[in-house]
Amino acid sequence: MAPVLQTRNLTKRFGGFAACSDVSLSVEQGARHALIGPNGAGKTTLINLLTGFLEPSAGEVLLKGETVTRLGQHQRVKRGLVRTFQINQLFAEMTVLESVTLSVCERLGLGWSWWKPVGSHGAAVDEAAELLDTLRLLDVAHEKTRNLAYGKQRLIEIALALASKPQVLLLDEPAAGVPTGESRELFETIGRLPRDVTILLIEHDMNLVFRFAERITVMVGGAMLTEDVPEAIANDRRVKEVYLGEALDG
Amino acid sequence: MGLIKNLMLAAFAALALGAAQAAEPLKIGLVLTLSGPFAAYGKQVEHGIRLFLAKNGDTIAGRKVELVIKDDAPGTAGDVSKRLAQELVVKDNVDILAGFMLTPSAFAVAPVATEAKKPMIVMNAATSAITTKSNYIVRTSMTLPQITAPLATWAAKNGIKRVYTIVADYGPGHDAEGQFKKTFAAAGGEIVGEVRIPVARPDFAPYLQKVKDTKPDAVFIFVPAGEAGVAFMKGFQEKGLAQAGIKVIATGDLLDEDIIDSIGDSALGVISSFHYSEAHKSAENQAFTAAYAKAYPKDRPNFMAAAGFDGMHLIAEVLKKTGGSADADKFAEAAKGMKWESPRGPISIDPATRDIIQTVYIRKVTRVGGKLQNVEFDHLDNFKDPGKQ
Amino acid sequence: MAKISIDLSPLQKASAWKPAEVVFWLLPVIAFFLFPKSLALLSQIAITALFALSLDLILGYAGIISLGHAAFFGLGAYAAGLLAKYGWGDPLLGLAGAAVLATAAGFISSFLVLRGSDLTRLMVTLGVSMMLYEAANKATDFTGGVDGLQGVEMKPLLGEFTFDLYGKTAYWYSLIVLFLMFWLARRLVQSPFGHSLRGIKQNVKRMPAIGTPVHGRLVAVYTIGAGYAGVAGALLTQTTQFVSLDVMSFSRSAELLLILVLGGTGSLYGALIGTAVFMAAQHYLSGINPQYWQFWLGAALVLIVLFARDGIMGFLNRLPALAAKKRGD
Amino acid sequence: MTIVFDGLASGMLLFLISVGLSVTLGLMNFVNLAHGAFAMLGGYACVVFLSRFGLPFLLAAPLAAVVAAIAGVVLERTLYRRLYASSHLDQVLFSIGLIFMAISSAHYLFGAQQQPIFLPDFLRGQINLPGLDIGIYRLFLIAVGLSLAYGLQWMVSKTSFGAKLRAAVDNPRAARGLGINVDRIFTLTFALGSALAGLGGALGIEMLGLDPAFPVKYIVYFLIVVAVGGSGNIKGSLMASLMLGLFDVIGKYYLPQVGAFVIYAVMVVMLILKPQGLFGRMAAK
Repeated sequence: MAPVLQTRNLTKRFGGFAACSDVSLSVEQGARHALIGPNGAGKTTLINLLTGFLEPSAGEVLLKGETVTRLGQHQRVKRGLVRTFQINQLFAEMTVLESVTLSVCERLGLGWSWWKPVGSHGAAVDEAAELLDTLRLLDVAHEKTRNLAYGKQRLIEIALALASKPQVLLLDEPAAGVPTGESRELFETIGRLPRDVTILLIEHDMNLVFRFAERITVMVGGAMLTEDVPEAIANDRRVKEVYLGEALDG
Repeated sequence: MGLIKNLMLAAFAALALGAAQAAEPLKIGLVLTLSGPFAAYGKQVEHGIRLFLAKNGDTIAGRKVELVIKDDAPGTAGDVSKRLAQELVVKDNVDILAGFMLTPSAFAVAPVATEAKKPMIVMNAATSAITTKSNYIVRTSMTLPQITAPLATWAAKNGIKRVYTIVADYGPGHDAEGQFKKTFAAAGGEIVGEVRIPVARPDFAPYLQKVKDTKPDAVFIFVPAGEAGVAFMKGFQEKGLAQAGIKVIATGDLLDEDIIDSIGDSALGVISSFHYSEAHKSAENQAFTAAYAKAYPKDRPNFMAAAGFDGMHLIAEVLKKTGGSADADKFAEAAKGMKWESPRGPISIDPATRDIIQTVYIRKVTRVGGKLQNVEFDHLDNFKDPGKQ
Repeated sequence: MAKISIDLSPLQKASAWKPAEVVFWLLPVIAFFLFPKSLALLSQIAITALFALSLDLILGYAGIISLGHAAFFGLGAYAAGLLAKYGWGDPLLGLAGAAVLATAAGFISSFLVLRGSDLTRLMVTLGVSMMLYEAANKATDFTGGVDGLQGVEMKPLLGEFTFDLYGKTAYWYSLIVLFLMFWLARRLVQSPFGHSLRGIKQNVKRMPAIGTPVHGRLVAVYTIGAGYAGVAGALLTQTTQFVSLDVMSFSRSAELLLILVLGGTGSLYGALIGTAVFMAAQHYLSGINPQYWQFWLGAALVLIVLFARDGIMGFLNRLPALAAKKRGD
Repeated sequence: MTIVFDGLASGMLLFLISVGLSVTLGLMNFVNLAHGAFAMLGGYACVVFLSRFGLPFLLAAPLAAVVAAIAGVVLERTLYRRLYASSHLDQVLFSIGLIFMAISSAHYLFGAQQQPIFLPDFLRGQINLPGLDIGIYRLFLIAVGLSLAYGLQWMVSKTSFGAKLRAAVDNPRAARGLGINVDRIFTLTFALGSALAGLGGALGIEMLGLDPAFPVKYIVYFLIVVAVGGSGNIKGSLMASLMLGLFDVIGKYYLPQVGAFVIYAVMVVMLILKPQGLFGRMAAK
């Protein structure tokens, strides 16, 4: 099967420092793909390049075989490439339902509609409510986002992305800062997503990664080190060295 | 909503008051600029008005004078002035509108006077065309052409052949520039350069450098009374134009008593034309300046105070003539041709234009008893505004 | 589709007219009968309220800081004034003309303004408005410069109502235009478009990630805000039949900012209430002591920023909670 | 030639008045629109020292700076510091409030009129060279401006205070961790900014005048300097001021009809081409 998301020699330099150099990554349709590596390996930079948050210094990003390198972030979202953020990026003063409806409206192309109130766009609101239901957020639908516990907020972070009906979902450390019990639940939720959503995941918790991912790419110092199935990665000597090195440093 | 309650109370109180007072007071609505950059204008005019009332009592033709004062700061916003005038007419029921420091204010209010049929006494704004904007306008200040023309004539007669003009870029400035060019050219002089400068924040150095490089006999300057005059004189001195043999000739706005102390000694010897000087020698003026010094020891009387004083004088005299009626048509009719002796000298109201006719003096800055004064040494009597001919 | 058991009414009700709003809009009608002699002031309150509303759209909802909003107000004012001066004195035509011009100017300048940080925006809006001010100042033949544009003669409204000295026509005209524009704005901010603006203000980083063309939305709202300001400017010209250069001044922009903050940004009623309170206070205080009312205005502003950043609307919104607390004690 | 000299001098005056804003805005990231109010305070203080106490000008001007600095410290301690963490909009509004209060107070205390100032004789007059007239006061301004620019640059980049200041600005928390008294650094910096404003105000009376409207009249110019020069950059402010002074004066000499339009246009174009300012600090973080 053709890769749904692909990069060719993607490079990003900040001054003389290459945060991401010559990365050629391929993510298959329907994959559960994880991106791991020690701190500063360039994982988040890569996500930022994929989504258009940063412009690459060189190289290309292809979505479903078409280049999207020159497209803006929102245009890539429209084509099904959606992300979450490592640090929550939410709408603090909106209720949960309002936030998610906002995202749904945007996907339905209602973002420019200015006549009917949001509440009258029944389809959008219903869809948002449904999504909240699947994420078990329905009971806090009318709470303001900023009043919620961190674990719930982390779910909203994902809900906002799911509302865009992603074909490729980039999750940047979804469980960061979430207590262990809740993070397992969170991953179960992610795991229940249908197979037509391709997932590329950055995660530090190796237990979660090895339970979830079917394929793993390891990055070090801005470049790809290796890519394989989890079992192979677990036994890869170079990967062990990298992580051992980090452990010693820390 | 405490505010609304207060407003309502005030409204009721006003109504009750209106009903109780049988002997109708004479309400004069004053639109003055009392804050912002032109705050000094409103202050001076108000001083003049109050001095007149203090001197002559606050009852005119049997009616007690009530002043209703509105601040139309910044003074250049016609919409504000107009609204205040409208309120004075509609809400405060004033009989007469007076004040108007700057041209936009007078222009904006003129239609109100016409529509409401209220006499409108212009006590400062000096663009020539103002009195043509309503038949009920009478002016007791001056017009720029009126002040400028005698100076141009004097200059041409006194060996000044080539002049560079600098005026502030607004109505009065255009009036002054136009009149000076016209009169000076007719008298055989030559204008070697002209520039219009912004009304706000002028920095004169570059303009004065240009003047210096052009080497005229004199530079003619008009700027609105206040900071611009100070800045000009500083620049003039610093650039050494006097040493280069260039004289300053100006309308008296440059050297008005309110600011002449800020200019300091560099003003000495400057020639100007104007209608009022604190140093004018007459019994009326002596009384006026003495009363002023007593009432407002921190300030010095200037032409605006005189215009306010004369404006009240006009109102008083007209009402004596009309038997206390402030009806706009009667007022304007009675004001036409009225003559009296003002602190500035003899003045009258032109029956044709309702504008002021007055003596224009040529003066020179001299130190008199420790104070810088504009000492008059030549004059042109009963001079009409040439801007309307 | 599985039926979801959730009460959606809070979201749907948000857009319904509340009793308090109806009462609010009855106030100006009552004011007409209560203060028949203050209609000139009341009309200018209505006009300034519309102007404040326009800034609220761009600052309160979309978070674009502007120190030069008077530029559009001024453009509208001059457009209406010049149209009337040269024979097209019909008020509604003037209003339309001003709206078109200001909207176009807003659209063009939005591309300059929407670059850079808050500080850059502050400076660019200021710079653009100062340029327009200077241009109007210099084009004396066209605008009358500092002396103001005279000879603005308005035809009767709808061929029927002349602009009278008492300001009755002016008041109803300003009030109705304000209400219609408010109603439009109200729809706008409650629509998905309006929500996306709130989203941009609350988290500009997230918006592109949910598929929002942020720049386009900002251009749109800036353009609309400019159009609103233009209409307000035109109303001022038509009801006073005069345009002074001051309509474009920096102080007008700054004062507007104060009004909006006083009322509370990001709620349409904040703009209206802020204007009413500000102008009434200005009128009242400057009546008592014309020279120094500015001092209290400044003091009020400092206190608001330090202690009541959400303005009068914020205070009103907190009232129920405060009352409940009191009852609880 | 003279016109170039005049342009440089008026640019230098602009620098003297604006550099304090560059310090507070650039180094402390506080949009203090009330900067002009501190300059005005310095101006009035100078006038009072000169006319009421009869002090010589060269003593009165630095004393005026001290007065402004003291006012700065008091206000910083009581009010400004509460707003360091606030949005730029809040800071703008707050400082506009202060401006209004300052204007009314000045009006109340000194009246609406221009304040007279008389320079000592040795600062007046001109030196006439062939083709070049040098105003002595302008020369004095240029000298003061240059030495201030040099002194400030040295202080920020070479002294330990400067190092601590930069640390405190870039990362207050880390600076605290290093034992730097961040609060005190900020107070001192604000005092410095106010003192510079006060000095600029005192030296500027001669050319700009002094009345209660001062803080509003020149606000746009201060902002232009900082915006074009890049905030927090002393050399940038200097270059920007000189450039603006030159543009302004030469524009007025040759094209008086165009007026102030040139300056605003220059600013807008600059901001669009280089939002960080001509000599903007590279994003430090």
